[in-house]
Amino acid sequence: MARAISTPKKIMWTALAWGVGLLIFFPILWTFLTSFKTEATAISDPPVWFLFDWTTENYSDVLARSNYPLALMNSIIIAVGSTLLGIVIAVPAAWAMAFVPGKRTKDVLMWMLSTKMLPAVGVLYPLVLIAKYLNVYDSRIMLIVVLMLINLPIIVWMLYTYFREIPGEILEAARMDGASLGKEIIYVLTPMALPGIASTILLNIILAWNEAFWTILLTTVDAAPLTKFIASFSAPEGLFYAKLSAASIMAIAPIIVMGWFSQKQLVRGLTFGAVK
Amino acid sequence: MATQHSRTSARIMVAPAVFVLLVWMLVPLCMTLYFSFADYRPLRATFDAWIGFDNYVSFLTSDSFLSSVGVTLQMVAGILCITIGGGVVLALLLDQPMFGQGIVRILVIAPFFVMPTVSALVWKNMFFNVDNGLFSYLWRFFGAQPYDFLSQAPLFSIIVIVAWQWLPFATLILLTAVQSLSSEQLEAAEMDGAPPLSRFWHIILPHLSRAITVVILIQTIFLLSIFAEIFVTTNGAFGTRTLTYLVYQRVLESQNIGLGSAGGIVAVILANVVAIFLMRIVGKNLDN
Amino acid sequence: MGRITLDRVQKKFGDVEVIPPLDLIIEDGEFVVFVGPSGCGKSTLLRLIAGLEDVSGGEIRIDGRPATDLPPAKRGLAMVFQSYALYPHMSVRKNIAFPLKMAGMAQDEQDRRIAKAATALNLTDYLDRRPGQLSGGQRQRVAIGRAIVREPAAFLFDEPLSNLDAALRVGMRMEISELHKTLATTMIYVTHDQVEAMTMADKIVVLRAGHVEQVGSPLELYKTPRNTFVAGFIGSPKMNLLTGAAAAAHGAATIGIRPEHLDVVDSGGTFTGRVGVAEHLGSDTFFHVHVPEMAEPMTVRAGGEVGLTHGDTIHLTPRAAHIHRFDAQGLRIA
Amino acid sequence: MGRITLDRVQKKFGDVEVIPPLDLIIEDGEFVVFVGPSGCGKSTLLRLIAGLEDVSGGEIRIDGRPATDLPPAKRGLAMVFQSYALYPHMSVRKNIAFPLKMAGMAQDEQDRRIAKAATALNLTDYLDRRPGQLSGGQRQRVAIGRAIVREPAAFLFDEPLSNLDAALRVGMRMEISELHKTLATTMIYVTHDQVEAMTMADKIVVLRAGHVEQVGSPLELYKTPRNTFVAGFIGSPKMNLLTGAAAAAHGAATIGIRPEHLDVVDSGGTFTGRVGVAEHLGSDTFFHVHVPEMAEPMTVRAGGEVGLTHGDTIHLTPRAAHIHRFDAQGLRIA
Amino acid sequence: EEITIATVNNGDMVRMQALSPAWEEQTGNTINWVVLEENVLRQNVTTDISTGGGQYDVMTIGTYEAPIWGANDWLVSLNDGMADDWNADDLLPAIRGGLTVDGTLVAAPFYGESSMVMYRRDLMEAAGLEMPEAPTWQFIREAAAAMTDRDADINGICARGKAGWGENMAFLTAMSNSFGARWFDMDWTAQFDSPEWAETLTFYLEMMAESGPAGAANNGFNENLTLFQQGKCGMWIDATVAASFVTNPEDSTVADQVGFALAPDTGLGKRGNWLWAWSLAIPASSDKQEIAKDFISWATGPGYTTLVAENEGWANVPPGTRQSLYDNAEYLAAAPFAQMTLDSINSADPTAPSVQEVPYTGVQFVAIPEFAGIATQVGQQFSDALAGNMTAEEALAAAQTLTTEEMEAAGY
Ligand SMILES: Nc1ncnc2c1ncn2[C@@H]1O[C@H](COP(=O)(O)OP(=O)(O)OP(=O)(O)O)[C@@H](O)[C@H]1O
Ligand SMILES: Nc1ncnc2c1ncn2[C@@H]1O[C@H](COP(=O)(O)OP(=O)(O)OP(=O)(O)O)[C@@H](O)[C@H]1O
Ligand SMILES: [Mg+2]
Ligand SMILES: [Mg+2]
Repeated sequence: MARAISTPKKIMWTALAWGVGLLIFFPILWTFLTSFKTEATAISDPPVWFLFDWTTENYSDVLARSNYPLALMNSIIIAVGSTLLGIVIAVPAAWAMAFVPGKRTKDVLMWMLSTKMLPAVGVLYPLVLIAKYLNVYDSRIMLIVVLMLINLPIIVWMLYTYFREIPGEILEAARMDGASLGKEIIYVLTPMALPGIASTILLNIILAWNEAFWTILLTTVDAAPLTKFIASFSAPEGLFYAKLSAASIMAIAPIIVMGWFSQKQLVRGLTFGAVK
Repeated sequence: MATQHSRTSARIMVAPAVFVLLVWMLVPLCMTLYFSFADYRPLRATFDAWIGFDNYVSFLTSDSFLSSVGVTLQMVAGILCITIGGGVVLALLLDQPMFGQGIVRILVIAPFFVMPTVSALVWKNMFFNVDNGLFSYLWRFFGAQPYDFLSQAPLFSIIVIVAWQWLPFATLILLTAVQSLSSEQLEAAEMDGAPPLSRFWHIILPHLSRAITVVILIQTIFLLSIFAEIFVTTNGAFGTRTLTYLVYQRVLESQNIGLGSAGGIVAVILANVVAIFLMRIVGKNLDN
Repeated sequence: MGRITLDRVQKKFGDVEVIPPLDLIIEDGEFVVFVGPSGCGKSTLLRLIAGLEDVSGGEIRIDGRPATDLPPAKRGLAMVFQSYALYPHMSVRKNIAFPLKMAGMAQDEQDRRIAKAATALNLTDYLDRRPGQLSGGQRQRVAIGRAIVREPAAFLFDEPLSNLDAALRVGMRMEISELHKTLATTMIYVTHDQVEAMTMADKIVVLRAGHVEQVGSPLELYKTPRNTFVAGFIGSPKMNLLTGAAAAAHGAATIGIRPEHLDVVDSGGTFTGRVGVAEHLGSDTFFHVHVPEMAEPMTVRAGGEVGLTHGDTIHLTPRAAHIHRFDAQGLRIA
Repeated sequence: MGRITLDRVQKKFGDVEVIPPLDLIIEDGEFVVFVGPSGCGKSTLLRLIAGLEDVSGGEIRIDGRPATDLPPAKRGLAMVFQSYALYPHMSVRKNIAFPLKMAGMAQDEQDRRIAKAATALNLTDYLDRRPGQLSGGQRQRVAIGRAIVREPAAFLFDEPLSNLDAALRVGMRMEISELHKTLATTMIYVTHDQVEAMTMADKIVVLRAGHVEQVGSPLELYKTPRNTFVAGFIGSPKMNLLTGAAAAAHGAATIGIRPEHLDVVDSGGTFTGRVGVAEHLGSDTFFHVHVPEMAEPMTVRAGGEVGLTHGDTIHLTPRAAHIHRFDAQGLRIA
Repeated sequence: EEITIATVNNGDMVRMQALSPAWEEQTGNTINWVVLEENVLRQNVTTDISTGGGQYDVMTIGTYEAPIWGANDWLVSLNDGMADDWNADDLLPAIRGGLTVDGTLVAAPFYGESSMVMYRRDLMEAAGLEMPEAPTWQFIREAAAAMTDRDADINGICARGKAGWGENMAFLTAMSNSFGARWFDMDWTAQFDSPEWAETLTFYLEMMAESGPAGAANNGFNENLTLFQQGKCGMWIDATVAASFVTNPEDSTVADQVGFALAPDTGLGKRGNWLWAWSLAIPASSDKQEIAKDFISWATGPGYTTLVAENEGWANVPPGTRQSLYDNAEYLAAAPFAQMTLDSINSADPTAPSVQEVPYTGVQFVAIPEFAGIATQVGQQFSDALAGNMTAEEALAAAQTLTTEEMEAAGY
């Protein structure tokens, strides 16, 4: 039962929270503003805030120099693909762990999580050699599989925590009602866990989107996503802050927009289902 | 809920996930293990399949190894402190009644979306840069000598960048936890005469302990493999070379795959030590 | 000491007036129960007294001193919550000690009081457990212990037993009653269980939509409900209310007859109907009888076992002295 | 059709034998209630019948056919869960249709059955709502509807009413009873509320630690409990059990007297004691009397109002015909 | 057909990318560009070449990689198969030498560079000094001190401080050559404990402390370029290619005040300048070697020079690879720094970089595979020293230890 709160107090909290929120957001805002400046304004002293001649020149420069649409497309395909593949593998596993827990369920889960601690460089050469051997170097499918494997433990864990909140009685009811295991998962479990699954998907899309080791080293052109795109703007001769900003904004904008539109699910996802 | 039939199905259902992760663990890891006993330096066209434990000996006895372990621990600990401390404060702040809570939350989450490379670049160039960085303007504005973050306080700078990215995560988990605290408990404490600070110490903080363990667990998993931020900002200079980065240097910069693989195996072992340690605590905390 | 006076106390949430201006005096040492349907404002009223909500108007006085603007901790009241609201990370001992610690009480005095409360509440063996390791009843007792040690001017209970199962509820009910007898401290008790209200209260306050419908001792309310609302609310099973011709015959718009005031007769009788469900409890039998005078089945309580079952015809006569008459506004006709 | 036979059915969880080998026959069309204290294995037994758990030994037959190894869906039983276990993402209609859809039934037959069930359960207006938009009682009805449409050989209920509040519980209890009368299908009903057991059952099975203590009709159990456990368990308030001299006087190790079988007399009387708590419900008064013969207070039920309060001395006489005698093993002496 | 080219994201390469449609139209082939920041590029191509990944048909590499990779037979010989007008003999001998392994040319230079002093004539004048053609380190240090005016945000000297074998170590190794220091003696023993290295590093640190910009330890080429263009540096010793940027009035606020001089010396006979060429090479794993050769012929041939000149002006043509460019009057007129660049390149000798005898080739690097890894770590020590986190002695001692360790591990 929430207590009624006086307005002045509320205004004070509002001011404070907005202040802190803007402070945290500031680097992104600043990058955004800089991306519309000329290179000279970008490093002018003192810094200019909003009153400058807004130009989209940086964006057109960046677009002219690299194949942004392809990189964007690759990012989307890889992030979404790896996440969905992960979900398909993880749902049954999480079902089993959540509803038919055995003595070793916790250990298996922890073991899965510990595979995430494998330092990527440690297995770089083996993986490159395997990719070459299988002839999947610079292919989206390779990245989809690799990123799926990297994120699978997190997906399983998140789904597991969401599934555990679903009362087992409902699944038993479905079983009494004559649903087979597959139908039980498709018609009952999945729709019920949909918010949790959506959160899991969103969070893992972000993680996959931002993965910047494998996506750079296992791709050249065909499968190169935005992480590689940004690597071509990171330190050109001369400090091109404005161009760097424009490229940065282009790389992060899709995911930020997606995040904002799916705020509610995402917030849930960001808690990794670990806290109710 | 536990008939023989369902137990059998359960085993079949976990199988794919366990299988792919096993393959993922084993195949590259076995190859790495194989390389770690080899003198494998492609740039010299050297491949000597068995040189015993030489790689391990030279990796473990070099000065850089111990210092990199120290750096890793400092970095992870620093980031955890900032994100958890800041996260608790922010969570409490966001839990207050206010206008536009949704928007503030959006603002606070945003850093989590930013690619590590991008955020490292932005911080390095637009904030930490001594000549053109915003901090320098700020310092000069207050009449101070601009401070060169990346060389004077490199570890701290990286910690700031990474903490900025992970603060949203900690905040959101803790916020959810704060919101799950029953208001009756707080009211009971209020009736019991506890002033706000005591309520925080005696009621809220203990309530958050579970959420804090989760934050520690998940962040540690991700933080142990921080790479892009170091690569972009200091390239491992000024005492910011973590274990992961050291392995990277061995493998990719020195092109000594054998030595690097040995380092990779060492890192895997250490990470799992940390993992087991964490899981123990967390496992216990998650059970109740 | 614990005389609590509410003087035109009013509460609005935004534009919604949940409690219209209300006067109420609770005497020192009284056991007062607030009853009423869900959402009628019982909890709100209790929280106003506790200071957990600000009043929108009016004044609250505790022992004559104005308390309207005092923070909860300063009012000298203790509250027991429905969810117990124990601190899960503290041992029972620490839970009980918490208010004392906050008051900065000396350790030995704390120990003394805790020991006393633990003995009174049979908690001595559990002092070092965490709340999570206790049963529902024990938890409730810890919550009460936490309230007792402060030696408050009055105890406030908000549906303290509603999370317990039936058997435990009966036991705890009696424990709280005995506690009241021992401590002789004012207690305000919110419930929507009218058995609790009847058995525990010195004085019952029946609320409807924030209004006080009637204040009185349980038997007063049982015998002379002021209106049909109170009549229907107090007594279990519910009073049968009849309108139309049956009521007009008694010169009223509505008449009420309690199930225990209907006698089963062999033939004739005022009402004749068909037995719907017959519930045989051994000690009593309840018949739900379909009579033409009432839309719902009429409930009848017969002592012991009566050999009638589903579908039988039954003849009933009300005891004339126990017929309640109400006018068109639903008010009691004396 | 729905005759269920349990033949030396046994259940172990790991090394713990929760149900020792147990025989039980449930006749077609019977309403059987399992009662017993918490943890005695009621739910486990029900789930064994449903097929949600594997038996560790013995055989279950439904209508003569062995069902021990059949999966739940094949046993032709329907279950109503304590938590309702509705599918929250489906409308009421879809919830009810789910088992039919799983059985691959034709759409028009589905519609027909749903309409019939909805009418029977008064759900027609809610068919397009989601479970979340329904009240507790309505949800319970949907759960029953989902069970009905399958036209099962038997219904299994696991404490279906324990999540409802007291008033609703009474209503739903009657609805389920009426349903049983209408459908005449076997029903197995688990509860720990003995009022439910008494009012609904054709046959009560009293369980303790997996053992069947007594099987019989409610009144049989009320009148001739086979041992002190059943005696104490059936009847509300609980039977007073006396040992020692008072029992020896009746040639028994223990005697039991129900509260309703003690009469308050002006003087003399078999028992004399001091009134502890007196609960005045209007219709009845319950006294908890401290008598030297019993450790706990003796419970007495007096009809109407009796002018005795806390601290008064009271004289009591049991009705001789209603004294239950038990031997040293707690077994009834005929 | 399609070829994939990996290149670095600096100005000249980006320009090549922009002009490449000309080649595509001409030949009907298409190019997939992979333009990456230098470190990321190295990561990518090294992984690819050492695993035989075969992802690239043309790679952009430097004079450091070329001899090592060439020796492993990872690169396709460019001795034959190049276009007719692609005249190998026109290449500057120092550059060509650096890209030749056992008589086989393994990479074609796209642009070459050495290092030199760039200075502000106005500030020099204000300080009452005059820059000689070939200054000494001593002069540079004194001039820097005289020009420094920290209140006005003017630093006498800008030089690389950012850690990395291609960053501060390029500068310091070249500088150490002129102080008579060397990386290794003839037994491959590390020489950081030598007095020459002590002198080099001390001199560098003191000079930077007196007259260098704040945060010098993070400054690489890009940072210094910006500083210089903003008028914050009195002198800057760095790559000759910078000349065209600092004299470009569009980007530089001091374009008309820039003077050039040879890299400094100490009178021992070697100057502190380096030699570097970004070059295009074809990995042996490529299956489109013919087309790749055709592209390289186009991009590094004289035709490309003309193309750039037509489109962007002579000042922007890639410098430092061909004698013919320096014989071109139009170029000499447009590029005031041309002669200085040529002289600098010609004065560097990869085979005898130091005053003392050395077992290796390379001016600002040591052409052995281990070098990059070692030098980056040494660079980190020196960068740390520049940041004030340790003394010169400590840095050198650390460098000596780690180099010795690594060389032992490498089997020397
Ligand atoms: N913080 C609040 N803001 C707005 N309305 C509220 C608030 N708290 C309570 N109300 C409203 O005030 C009315 C009274 O609520 P209250 O909780 O006092 O009822 P109650 O009698 O305790 O009911 P119950 O028996 O269900 O506990 C309800 O209509 C409720 O919706
Ligand atoms: N899956 C299980 N594993 C181990 N023990 C179990 C399991 N399920 C139940 N038990 C044990 O079996 C016994 C009987 O449990 P059951 O749920 O049948 O009791 P119940 O009579 O339904 O109790 P309640 O009235 O509380 O619902 C209990 O002691 C319980 O702890
Ligand atoms: Mg309430
Ligand atoms: Mg149960």
